Amino acid sequence: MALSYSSEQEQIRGEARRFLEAAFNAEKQRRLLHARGGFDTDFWQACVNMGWTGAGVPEAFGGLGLGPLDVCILAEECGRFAVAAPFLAANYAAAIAINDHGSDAQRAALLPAIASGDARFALALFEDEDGLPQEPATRFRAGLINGRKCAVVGAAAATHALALTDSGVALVDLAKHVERHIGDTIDNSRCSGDLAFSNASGELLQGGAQALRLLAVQALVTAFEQIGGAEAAMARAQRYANTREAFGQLIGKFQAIKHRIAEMYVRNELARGNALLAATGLAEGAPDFIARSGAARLAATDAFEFAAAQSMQTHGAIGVTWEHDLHLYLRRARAQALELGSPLFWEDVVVDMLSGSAM
Amino acid sequence: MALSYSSEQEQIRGEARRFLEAAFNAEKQRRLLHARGGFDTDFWQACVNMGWTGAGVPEAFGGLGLGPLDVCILAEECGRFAVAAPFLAANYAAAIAINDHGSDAQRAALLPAIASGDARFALALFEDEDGLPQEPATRFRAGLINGRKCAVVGAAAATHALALTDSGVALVDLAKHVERHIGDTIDNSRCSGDLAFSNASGELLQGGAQALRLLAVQALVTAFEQIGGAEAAMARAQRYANTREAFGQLIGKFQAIKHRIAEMYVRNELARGNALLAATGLAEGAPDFIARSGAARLAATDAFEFAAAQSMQTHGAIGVTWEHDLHLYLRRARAQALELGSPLFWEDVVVDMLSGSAM
Amino acid sequence: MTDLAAYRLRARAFLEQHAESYGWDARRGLSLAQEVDLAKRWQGMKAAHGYACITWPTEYGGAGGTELEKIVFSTEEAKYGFPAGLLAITLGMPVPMMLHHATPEQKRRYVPPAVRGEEMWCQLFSEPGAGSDLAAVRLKARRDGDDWVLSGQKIWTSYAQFCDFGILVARSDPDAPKHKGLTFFFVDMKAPGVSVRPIKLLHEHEDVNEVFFDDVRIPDANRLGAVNDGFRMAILTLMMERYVAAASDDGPPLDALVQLARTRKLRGRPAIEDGRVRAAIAHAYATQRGLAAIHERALEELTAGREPGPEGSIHKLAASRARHAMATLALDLSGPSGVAYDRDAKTRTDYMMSWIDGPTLRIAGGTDEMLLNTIAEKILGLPQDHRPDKAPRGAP
Amino acid sequence: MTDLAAYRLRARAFLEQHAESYGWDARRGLSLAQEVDLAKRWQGMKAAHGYACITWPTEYGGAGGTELEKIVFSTEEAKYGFPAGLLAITLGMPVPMMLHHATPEQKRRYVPPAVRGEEMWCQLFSEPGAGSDLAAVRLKARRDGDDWVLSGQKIWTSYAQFCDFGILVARSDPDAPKHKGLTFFFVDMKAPGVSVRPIKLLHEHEDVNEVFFDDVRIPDANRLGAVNDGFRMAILTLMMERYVAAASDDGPPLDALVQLARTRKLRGRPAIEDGRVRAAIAHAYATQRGLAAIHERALEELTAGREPGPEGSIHKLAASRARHAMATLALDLSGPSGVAYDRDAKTRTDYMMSWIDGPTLRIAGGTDEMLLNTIAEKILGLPQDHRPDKAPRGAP
Repeated sequence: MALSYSSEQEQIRGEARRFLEAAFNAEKQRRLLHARGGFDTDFWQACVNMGWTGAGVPEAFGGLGLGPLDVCILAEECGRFAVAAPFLAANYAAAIAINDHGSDAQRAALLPAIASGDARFALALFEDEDGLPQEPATRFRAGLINGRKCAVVGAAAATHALALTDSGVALVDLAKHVERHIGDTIDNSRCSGDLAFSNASGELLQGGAQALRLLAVQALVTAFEQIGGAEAAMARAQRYANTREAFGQLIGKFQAIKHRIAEMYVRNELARGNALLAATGLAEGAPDFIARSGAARLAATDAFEFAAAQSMQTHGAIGVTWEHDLHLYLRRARAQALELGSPLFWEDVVVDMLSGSAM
Repeated sequence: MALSYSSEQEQIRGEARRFLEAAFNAEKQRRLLHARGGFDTDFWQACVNMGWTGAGVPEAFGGLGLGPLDVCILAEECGRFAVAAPFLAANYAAAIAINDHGSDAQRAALLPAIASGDARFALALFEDEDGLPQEPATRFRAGLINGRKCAVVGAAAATHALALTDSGVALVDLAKHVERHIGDTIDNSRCSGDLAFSNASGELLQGGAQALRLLAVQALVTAFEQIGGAEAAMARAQRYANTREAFGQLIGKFQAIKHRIAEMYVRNELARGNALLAATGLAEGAPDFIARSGAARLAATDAFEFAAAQSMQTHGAIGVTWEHDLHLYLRRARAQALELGSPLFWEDVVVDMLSGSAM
Repeated sequence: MTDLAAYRLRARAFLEQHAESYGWDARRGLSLAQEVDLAKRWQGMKAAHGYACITWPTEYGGAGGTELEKIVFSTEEAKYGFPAGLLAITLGMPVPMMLHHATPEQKRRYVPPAVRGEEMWCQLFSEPGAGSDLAAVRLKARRDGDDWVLSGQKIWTSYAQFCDFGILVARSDPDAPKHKGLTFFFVDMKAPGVSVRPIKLLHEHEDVNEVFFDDVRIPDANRLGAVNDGFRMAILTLMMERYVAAASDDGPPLDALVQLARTRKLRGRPAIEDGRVRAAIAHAYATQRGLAAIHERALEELTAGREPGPEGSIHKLAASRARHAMATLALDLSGPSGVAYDRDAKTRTDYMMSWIDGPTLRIAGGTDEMLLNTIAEKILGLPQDHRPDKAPRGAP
Repeated sequence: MTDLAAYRLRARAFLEQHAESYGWDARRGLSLAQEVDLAKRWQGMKAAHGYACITWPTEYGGAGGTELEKIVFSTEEAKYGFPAGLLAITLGMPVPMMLHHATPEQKRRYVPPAVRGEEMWCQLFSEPGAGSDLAAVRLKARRDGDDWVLSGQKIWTSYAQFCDFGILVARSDPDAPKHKGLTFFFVDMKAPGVSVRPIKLLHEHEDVNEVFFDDVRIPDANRLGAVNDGFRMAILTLMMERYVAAASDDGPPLDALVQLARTRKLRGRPAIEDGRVRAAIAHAYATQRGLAAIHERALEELTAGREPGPEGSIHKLAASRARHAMATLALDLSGPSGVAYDRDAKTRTDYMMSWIDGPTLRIAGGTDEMLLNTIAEKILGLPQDHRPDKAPRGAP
């Protein structure tokens, strides 16, 4: 196992953070909240320019061939600045699935397109229920797909989808025969909405590409985004507690405040431990990868929602205004808690794995 | 509704408290913890002398004919001093059941015996599962009862039982054909153990005496014992926080301490509100009595367990010693949380009532 | 039937008659400004029928009734969704302060129009840098002959953009200890130099404002209480209206959650059968019933002519926690589509709105931490936190 | 295979060979005194085979090995239930303090017998009235020629009834500020005037003691560190042994809870299908795996010659919460019969014992509150609480 970062990885992190710090624009992010299916094309172009879109794509297909931990570092830094990066996790999950289960033609066509930023994938798995559908209503017949997928992250701006159908996971070009139903969501920068397929053409991935595994990879990368967000929310609480005074002293001197921030730290570190374990599990092909990813998702969801809400509480009234940045994190935390399946669903995933397999 | 106490009731409370304060002997209570099925005969005799055993029995049968709220006041004060009073709740539930569903002969024989303290009832409802058994393995055939009832409060010293059998609730004389299996429990002063019936003779109560309703009455009285315990644990924390110093100041000045005690107060008051609502519901024959009693039990269990554990934490190391009184409350809290069915069971009861009936 | 029961029946008849024009249905789709307008008209209607400011003296437009009649009326009123909440501040704190501390003349001028819903008042206490810590206000009140000149800023002022007058605490002596240099005034919100800027909260509703005072001149007659006695006056203000009925503007009711749990599924079964959902529903029920019992008991005590116990002070803390837990679970149960957001929805009927309003609830009207401190100190007799701001000047 | 992997294999072989005589099975049913005896003999066995005090210099009986070898060995050792925990204090704090601060002669006298399990040490810090607040000790050390005379009381001293020596902090200057009047000593626990009285904890096990000092005379040579520098020495003591392997004396493992949930029923179905049980299992799993990852990462950092991060400091807080939640749920699942109590059961295998030990866990080795303060101040850079005990004398 390698649960600690190499110095190369620390460098990747440093560069990403410097870029994001300079690019961070809360005003723009608030504007995105008002745009249904809002997509930050400038940021996407920057990701292309920096090679981030190719980070998880094998070198043979024009990518950088980095491992999961490297991709996760980028995700964590993106989460820290709450940027609109709805394709980071899905593209990585898609690249792995296509590389492992795609045909030669699919690999040759799509992996370079992911690396170059021309392809943006959405994972279209859920229908109108909390968990993954056991019997998907979306049908695959003779290369044509019909049905509706709900609350797909990136739906508004994706070029391709991996869709769960009654016959397995299908690769779909979203250029035609697809209606995108994009409504307002708690965090419009997630670009989410429903995808309704009417005779959309698709190809099944071979070799048993599992929807749950796809989702687990997306959840792993998302967990790092969540951890980044949780740490940013905690850092803001620390800063505020160390500067704001009330009743003649720094508010950080009140145990209600300082213990709350310490509790954020406890949750954040538990989340990081689990997320590192899951990333290592993916890299090493660990048989319990899905349980690890589930634990990472639960811990990261808990950490992010706690840190965002409690950091807001630490700030008092100023924190609950539209003009303050904290609600970018609060909204993102709830959106990310729901969009890949609620905590209830993931608790069930973890227990199914534990009670089915040796621990 | 009458959710507030009358001045007569305040007098009953005052007398009870003065008696219990004078009689409180922590050393004796610790000794009872070492005696399997330990029963405090002195205290029982005192209850008889003061008329407490007859409090809930109609005057026509030699009792005081007091209402549920009065009985609950006694329970609360007993809980406050964590005395060994395992028959308080069961006797009251039995008196109501016999009065409502017994034959004239049963009423004439048993109600005066309850009032005089000669009869001590145990409710023998549970078998080896968490909730009330749906299909009790204990059989009633031609006046004879066979089967085993688990973790019956008061089993070691009861004279009679109301036992749930496959044919309904039966009244059983425990004088013979009953084996009492009394092991150590977390709080031996609860006198609990298993009752194994081998051809014990019994009589069914008539008119659909419901086991769940019996249990709900026992739970209601117990909720007031729990509230008394919770308030006592809180009072000890208040006192300690107001006298103990650390780091040059009263520990009550630290928000970690003072907010914790305030949280006890919040839980205690929620429990009291629910318990009063349930007592009124019993007095008035409210159709939602079982839901009210369930909510009272959940809130009181939560309040008592929280107060006992957090009061201990407030005391630091001195609180976790055998010689300190606090573990009398901690043990009692856990025993009472389990012995009438765990919180899991009662959550289910409440939801069954809510989703079955109009709220 | 008791007099009070008869009163309840009469009130209910009055309320039912007007529910269609002023209740939930009438409010659907209104902007905040339109709701304020409706609320003022509803107040006028109540005044015309003797249901406005029920306990206040008839001399100033009140109904001269009893505390219990007031509580009965507000409890009934809350059931129909009347917009009374929008005037709760006006009639809950500023105008009562006028009633207690203004001159008879001033009372005759200011109280009746407020009772009739013609004029609205706000309360200008918080400042940037002085939230929970009320005594830290810095807005300056400089004496100038018979006048005072106000300069500085207030914040979090509810509905200031619609208000005609406000009560305000300002620093009149910058050299006195923190708690001792404040004075209390009422001000004309339309006076020259007063400007109001709405603040968007998380759900982008503009319930609160920043208010700037740029050398605003007010006569000394606008002072309430003695010079430099403003901190005490501010605390008196906050102690007003102790037994108000539970706020009507709540989250969706528990029934709605039970219904949602019946229709949504978890692991292929109705969610209502899932233990996590059952636990949440059972505990929310217990919290709500417990609070309802506490409220009911307070009424009984008042009926019996006794002072209710202090346990009502747990209401906001416990109710907002239960509401937030229910909203979060409801969203979790809605699956990935739970992310949907309708910016025009109301917290009373929409779980997402209820959820996003949660953090504001924990802060507005006393943060959770301040409420716990109050319970600990005022009810349980625990010592006050270390308070260097109360130390004599010059001490470390 | 790396050297370390080879070391692990050798260690495992050694441990397997002795597991039957010293591990879980051998300990079943032993009294505390018998367990202590077994622990001392096991220590002797380890010393004979180069596995005792692995990082300490060979000169004093150690194995002269690396930090990583030590961690590998203790991790493996914990799996078999060896009674190493009973000497964890002796070898974790008092004797290392001797190793760092005693004279070479003293080290030669005291360290090797402890390494061989022949002598046991305790740590005498807490007093009645000075628990978390270490600097509040009052036990007096009065200088008398070349000697010191100790009088006063210590409390919560683990295993004092079995110990030969102890380290101790005492008030040598009653007039100096609180933190500045303390001096650090080691004492002979068998000296005249020392008396030990065991304290029963909640489960009635006598793990801790009161220790009384009645004019106990010790030579100045028994002083460690400078006169009046005892507070710093005591803090140094507490900072020892930062990267100890996770405690072996834990509650029942998660597997056992999963198994219990498979056999117990809720609403007629296996409890493992109930959402409440599933939530608890999933979150306990996440906590345990998260802590395991943090531990593993610290080892990797040490391997790479780097200082591990501070996140290890969350271990006790998070682990004890998870353990208590699991024990409580397991009892709830057991139904009314869950009240059963076996006073000889061990916390490692019995949920009731694990449950009743929960409150002690939250206090021993630093209360939850002190741990949160430490995280907040030392890791997150938040300010210290108000500390009047650090104010200069005479100030308010």
